[in-house]
Amino acid sequence: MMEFGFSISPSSTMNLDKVDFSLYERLCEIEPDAKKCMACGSCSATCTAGQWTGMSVRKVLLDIQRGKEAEAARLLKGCMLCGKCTMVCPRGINTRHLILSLCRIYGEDEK
Amino acid sequence: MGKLYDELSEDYRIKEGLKTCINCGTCTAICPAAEFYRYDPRKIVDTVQRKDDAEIEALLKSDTIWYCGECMSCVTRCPRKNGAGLVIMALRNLSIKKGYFTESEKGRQIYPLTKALNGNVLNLGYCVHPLTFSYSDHPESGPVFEWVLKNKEEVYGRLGANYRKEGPGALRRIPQEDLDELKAIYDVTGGTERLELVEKYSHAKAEEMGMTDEEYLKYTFEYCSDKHFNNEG
Amino acid sequence: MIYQGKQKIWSDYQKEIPDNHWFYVRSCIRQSFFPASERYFMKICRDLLGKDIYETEHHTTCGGIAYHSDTIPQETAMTIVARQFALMKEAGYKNLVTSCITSFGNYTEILETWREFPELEARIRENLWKACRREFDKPEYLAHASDLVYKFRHEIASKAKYNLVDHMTGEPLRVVEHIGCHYSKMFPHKGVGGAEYPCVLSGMVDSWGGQVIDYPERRHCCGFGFRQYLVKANRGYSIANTHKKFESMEPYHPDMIITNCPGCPYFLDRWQYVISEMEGKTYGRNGYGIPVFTYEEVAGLVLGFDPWDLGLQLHQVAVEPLLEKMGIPYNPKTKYLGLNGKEIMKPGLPTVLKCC
Amino acid sequence: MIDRFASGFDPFVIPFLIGMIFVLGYCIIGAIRLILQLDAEDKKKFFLSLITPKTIWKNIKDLFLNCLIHVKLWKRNKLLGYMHSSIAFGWFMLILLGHIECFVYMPHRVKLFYYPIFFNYFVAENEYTLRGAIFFFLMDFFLLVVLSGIVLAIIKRVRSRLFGMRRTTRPTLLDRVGLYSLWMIFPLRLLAESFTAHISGGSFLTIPMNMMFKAFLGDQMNMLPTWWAYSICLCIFMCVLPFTRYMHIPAEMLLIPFRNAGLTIKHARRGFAKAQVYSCPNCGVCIDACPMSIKKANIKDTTVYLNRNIRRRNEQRIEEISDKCLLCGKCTAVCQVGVDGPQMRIAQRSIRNYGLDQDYSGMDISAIKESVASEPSKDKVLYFAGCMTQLTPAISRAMESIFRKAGVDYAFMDKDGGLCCGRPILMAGRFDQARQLIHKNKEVIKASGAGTLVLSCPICYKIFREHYKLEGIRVMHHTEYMLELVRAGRLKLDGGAGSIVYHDPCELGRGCGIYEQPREVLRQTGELVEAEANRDMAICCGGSLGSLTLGFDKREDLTRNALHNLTVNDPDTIVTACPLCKSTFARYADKPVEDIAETVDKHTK
Amino acid sequence: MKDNIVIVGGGIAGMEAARQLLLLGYKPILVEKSDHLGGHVADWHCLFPDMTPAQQVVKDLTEQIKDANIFLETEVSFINKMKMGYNVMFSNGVNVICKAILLATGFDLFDASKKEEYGYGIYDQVMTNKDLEHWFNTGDDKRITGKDIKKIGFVHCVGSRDVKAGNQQCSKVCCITAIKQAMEMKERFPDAEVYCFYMDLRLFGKKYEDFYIKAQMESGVHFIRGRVSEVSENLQGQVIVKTEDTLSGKPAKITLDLLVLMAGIVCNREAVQTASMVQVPIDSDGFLKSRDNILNIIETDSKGVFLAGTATGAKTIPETAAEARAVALAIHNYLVSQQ
Repeated sequence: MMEFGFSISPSSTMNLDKVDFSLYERLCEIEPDAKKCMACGSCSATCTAGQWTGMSVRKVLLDIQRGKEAEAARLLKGCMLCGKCTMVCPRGINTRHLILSLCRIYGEDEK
Repeated sequence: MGKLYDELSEDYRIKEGLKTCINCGTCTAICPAAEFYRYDPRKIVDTVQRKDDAEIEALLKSDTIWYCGECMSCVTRCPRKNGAGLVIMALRNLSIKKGYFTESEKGRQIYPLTKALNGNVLNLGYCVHPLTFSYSDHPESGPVFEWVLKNKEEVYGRLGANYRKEGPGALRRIPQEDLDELKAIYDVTGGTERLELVEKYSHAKAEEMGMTDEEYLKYTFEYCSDKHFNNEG
Repeated sequence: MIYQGKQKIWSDYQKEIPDNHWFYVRSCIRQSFFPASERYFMKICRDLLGKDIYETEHHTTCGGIAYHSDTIPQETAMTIVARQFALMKEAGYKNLVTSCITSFGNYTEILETWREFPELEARIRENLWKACRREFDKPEYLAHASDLVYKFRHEIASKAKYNLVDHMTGEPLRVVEHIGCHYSKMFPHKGVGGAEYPCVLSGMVDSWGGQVIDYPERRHCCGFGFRQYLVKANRGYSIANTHKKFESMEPYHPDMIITNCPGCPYFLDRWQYVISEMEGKTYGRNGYGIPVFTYEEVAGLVLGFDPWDLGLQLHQVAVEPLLEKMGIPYNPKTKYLGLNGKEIMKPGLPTVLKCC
Repeated sequence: MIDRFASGFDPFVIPFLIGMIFVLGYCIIGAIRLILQLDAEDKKKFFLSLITPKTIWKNIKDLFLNCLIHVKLWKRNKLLGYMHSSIAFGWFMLILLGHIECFVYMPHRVKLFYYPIFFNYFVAENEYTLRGAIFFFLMDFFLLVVLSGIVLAIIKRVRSRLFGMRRTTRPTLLDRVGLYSLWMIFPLRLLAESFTAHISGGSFLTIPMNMMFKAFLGDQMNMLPTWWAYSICLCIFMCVLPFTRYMHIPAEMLLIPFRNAGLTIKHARRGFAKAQVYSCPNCGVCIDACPMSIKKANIKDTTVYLNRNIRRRNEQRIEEISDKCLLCGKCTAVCQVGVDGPQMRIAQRSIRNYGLDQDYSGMDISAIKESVASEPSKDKVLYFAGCMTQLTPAISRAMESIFRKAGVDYAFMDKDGGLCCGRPILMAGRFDQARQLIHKNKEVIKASGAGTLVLSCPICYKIFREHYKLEGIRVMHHTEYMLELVRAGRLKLDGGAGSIVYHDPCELGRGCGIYEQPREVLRQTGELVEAEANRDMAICCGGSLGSLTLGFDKREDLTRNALHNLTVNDPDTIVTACPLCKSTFARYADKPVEDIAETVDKHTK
Repeated sequence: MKDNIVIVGGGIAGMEAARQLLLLGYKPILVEKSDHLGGHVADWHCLFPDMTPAQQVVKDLTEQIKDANIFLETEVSFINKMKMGYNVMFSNGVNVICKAILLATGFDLFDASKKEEYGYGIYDQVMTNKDLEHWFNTGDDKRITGKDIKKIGFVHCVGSRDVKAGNQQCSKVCCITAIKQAMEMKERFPDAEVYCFYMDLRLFGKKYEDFYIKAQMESGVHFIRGRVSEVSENLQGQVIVKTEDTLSGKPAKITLDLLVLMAGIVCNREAVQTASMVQVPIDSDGFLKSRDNILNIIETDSKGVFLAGTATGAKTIPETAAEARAVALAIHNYLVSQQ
């Protein structure tokens, strides 16, 4: 085979046909309010941890909705669970418990 | 409103390509670069329209603005008649003018590009020419083109090109007086100045990186780190 | 797919193309990679159709590639173009036809920018005068060479010796068309058929007997991206785009690809070779690739010119299986001959992609 | 006084013996298990406490006051107190006196441990003998005391409100068996002793009864069956005891020494925690105390149900109950045996399996450190507003203003955003994560060189006080600090704030015992009125971070109830000392809600 | 002639105005170019937010205006200004002299095929909001009937907020219509995944936000923030939609069995002609120009010429009805002042 000095770049397009909704669906069973999110970003704006760890509830939820579990996990690890996001959520989503629930579901597959 | 933005807004491509962006994402949706690079034209246009100098400066020094392929697909779909591609061109222009391009890996590639393309334009009158197209730099041109390059006169001759000869036709030798005119145009319109600028900043960067100009040329032409791709997660 | 829907859109984008007296400007890339295409454009127009196509040895590159690789300022690019206009004026022509899509896009953009910002045009006039002591008139009509071939497609069809059909079965060939991005994406009304469903090539295919395939990534760029190909470090981007297109068209089993852009046929052809080397994958039948043609090459084939005179031996993807399918005779022995039938060495063969 | 039977035995004692041996065996084994479950450190503490005179005395005192006299219940409701202490103390005295009698009169029978219980059956005595009269009287007297308690208990079953209890738990089947056997024990004893009174003697209860029975029943055929019944009842009660709420009786005897030894809950289900679970008498006092109970749906989420479900190992319910709780601590404040509801729940939360753990090790906080860093100085104050205060900037502004007015040299630790104190994540039972945050914050505090750390959020304050171990640095809530400034004359208040009601934030009041400091400050700021329930009886605002699952819409009623409690005396302003209480109250209050810092800042001369 | 009032347009605005004028004792002349009253609403199935049957609304209104002079399949041929009013010539040959003209000319639904990249009229499985309502009403559409529909997409802002499509304005009703239709489709195809591609969700009206939450909570509609950029068709005849998931900042694509385009509200092109006969110009937003856009939206600079409904811009039905009532009063006041 020839050596060309480059290789085909990987695609980043999100193929929504192939999104694995299982984690999101599991989350919605525990936390049906997760479906209510309108991505306003209040949670991320107020997040104590965000400025230090990049945590953003909005992004976590979005990543879960898009089947990007690893990315969501990376963000979740930076949560300090202070609960400000819950206080500011205009849709009254219990984001703090949502985070805890997610942290638990992550382990479920391995069991 | 910042100075950089003011300078940017002088550019006709900004006048044409940046009205008001509503962040709808039609540009990114079909952008070839957004698919293969860590790149989002929507965000770039949004950054520019925020007119924050610090943000714009960061942009000018980043790899981000160098990912676009200038295919202009974004122009077709924008509901506000913006052209992200045009904005990018203006940003690149400013990045070069300010010497910020040497701050990023992709920006530094301006050096080999400038040398090769303008060398061709000024010496041959073409942007691309078989004389300066080497197979070793272009292994993807295939064994067939290796063969063409080895037999330029024969192959081009057989296909009716006027290869390196006087008079009209494909690959003809462009008369010196016309090349002189091109040089004069470069002189008058800032093209020459641009070449010198790129040369100057690149030379400085090469020194900073501890390379000779030749090493720097080869390095910028070939080196690709893996931080550019956008497929994580 | 509802064909009538497309026809309706095509009718909205009918571009006015005068049928004679053109000032021709060449393409840097095309003359390097497809030198015979430009020659056959002239030949068909002049000899077959009796049109007046003028070329001067004094014209140069438009600087489009240098401009889109961001190595020259906008004013430099504009002044170079202004010089071409001046040559046209001096030669007494008013219609400009470009061989290159990048040039076509460049010229169009410049004219549109001047229309919007007349002060810029004035400055360019001044620049040109200062640098070259020349004056220019803007062309009355600007066309891409494929526009002309599109316009004359029926005449060509009437003189055709072969059609884009499988001569054994009579089935139309399945043709993928690929339009250069700068043809109409920036200014949909400057292209025949607009930006979404351009018919400049599909019109040719239709009238020459082929069947156009509309596959999902039809509109996608070939991936040239100027700096993205020209710098070796970036070529992964370039090939990734072509790869994406081939993956999308593969299920349709196209027989051939027709293009109107300088770089696209080169990339669509060569990246097939590189993909075959990198991934061992080929997109045509029996280990061959899908042959990629310029519109002049297709016109030339239809009109019965010798494939090797058309320069098809410069493709990396072998065209022979297609020639056989169309029933076009060819002489394998003369494929790689030099000037005046001189025997020269033959090119090497790719490892994976089958060649003849 | 003589033995009626040479053998000193009758078969009817067998049921009692069975019950007694069972319950004693059960309790002793149980106690040993619980003690063994303690970790090494706690074990050491426990045994040390058993030989330390101070704790010995405290144990005795607590056992007497809590287990026998039920002083806490007296404080709560006299009738309830009397009911409990009459039964517990009366019974205890019956047993004690029985033993003394036995010891005095029948020393050779002392080792038969059924003997003192059925003393009256086994001895023959004449009531006119002076020697027995006093004991007989006392025995009858305490039996009467117990019986009066039983009567009250029966009334309480029907009308619990008389005893100050609105809601209580429903007894289980075994509870009922235990309860009815308990109720039956003493009437049967009375009956048995009455039937035997003409032989073994009696006093003002048993003698007349004996005579009455003679008149009605005529023969003495009933004597032995009643003693059998009495013994069987005792047996039933003792046999079911370990499986009923009455287990609290022996368990509390272990819990008190545990607590006095200074143990904390280390494991959700073992040792100290287990002792608490078994000590829960299922009285249901916590139901009325729980702020969530104003909604019927929450009643079964109170501490008593947590204990009950832990005993039943109903994991799903344990989780629901643990997660819902606001951790306001009021159940603990009212609990007779001192079950620590919040700690119990946090412990339950801590044993969950998480697939994903927070990790802050890669976090770079040098920016905060740099922003506060300075030379160590005793006088320097470091102010930490905390996450919740970021949402109520009026508080931090007021604090800064106060600092300036009092001329305090201060640094604002989280002016541009800080880290969380760790308390919320601790409340979620994630101890390691909390430790990481504590560690990071300590780095900043140390770098600041401050001598005093002032906090405006009680949630932060509690963890800073209990877990940070900041040697050499005073940790103060802003209420304390303001009082200090006022007392030192650095802050002069004008008293013009009108009438103020002060809400005791859970974490500050019950959590840290700060009740007086804010009141002292507020008395100088305006006219302080009290809420209906205040201090350690204060009602949580409903906004607590303690609850993990209580949704936003489920909290409104709680807040409204707390507000109602606060405004009974129609104050002009509601003042609290917690940013979370403030924003929670402000959502529904029709009166202005302020943090004490704002009030003080506004009314500084 | 005394109190003749001509109402041009028999949609909701025209009908409601006629109803009010009848109540005020006038006998308005209502001309409608199509063969039925009710305008676009007559083509609709159910109306948000209470899922009121559209036919019922039209029927009730029709019932109440039967005393008016109604000319169906009639257009205005020309209007001459006279000293005291207008001379209006209808295409049916009737000639009326009137004092007041009400232009209740309504809107045109944006021609979705103009948004070429969405392939309406080219790709088999692309339809508009109106087509879908038609299917709700008749059950007849080859794009849906008998098809296995597993994934449905709704594209917001088709021909709205789009300079290139010639309409910069927001059409106001598409967001809520998309959500309504998404929920209706989810009801009919419970196993289908439904996607809404939006730029902003403009849910300003009464109970609209409730609708939105319901769509999220009960119907599980996926909302993706990004304007659809390109649609193509695959070999199976499904449509492939490309958009940017702007919240993720990544290009996204999805294959759908049905794509519904929320065609927006644009000015009725024929109305422009009629308006020009009475010197009512076009405002910068492309709709008929009112005297002013705050308090005199229903009046024009031409004496005796009034406007109501979507002739002046996108409106909901209740807004249109309210305007129609207001315009009836304005006409009445005008006629009284003229006596």
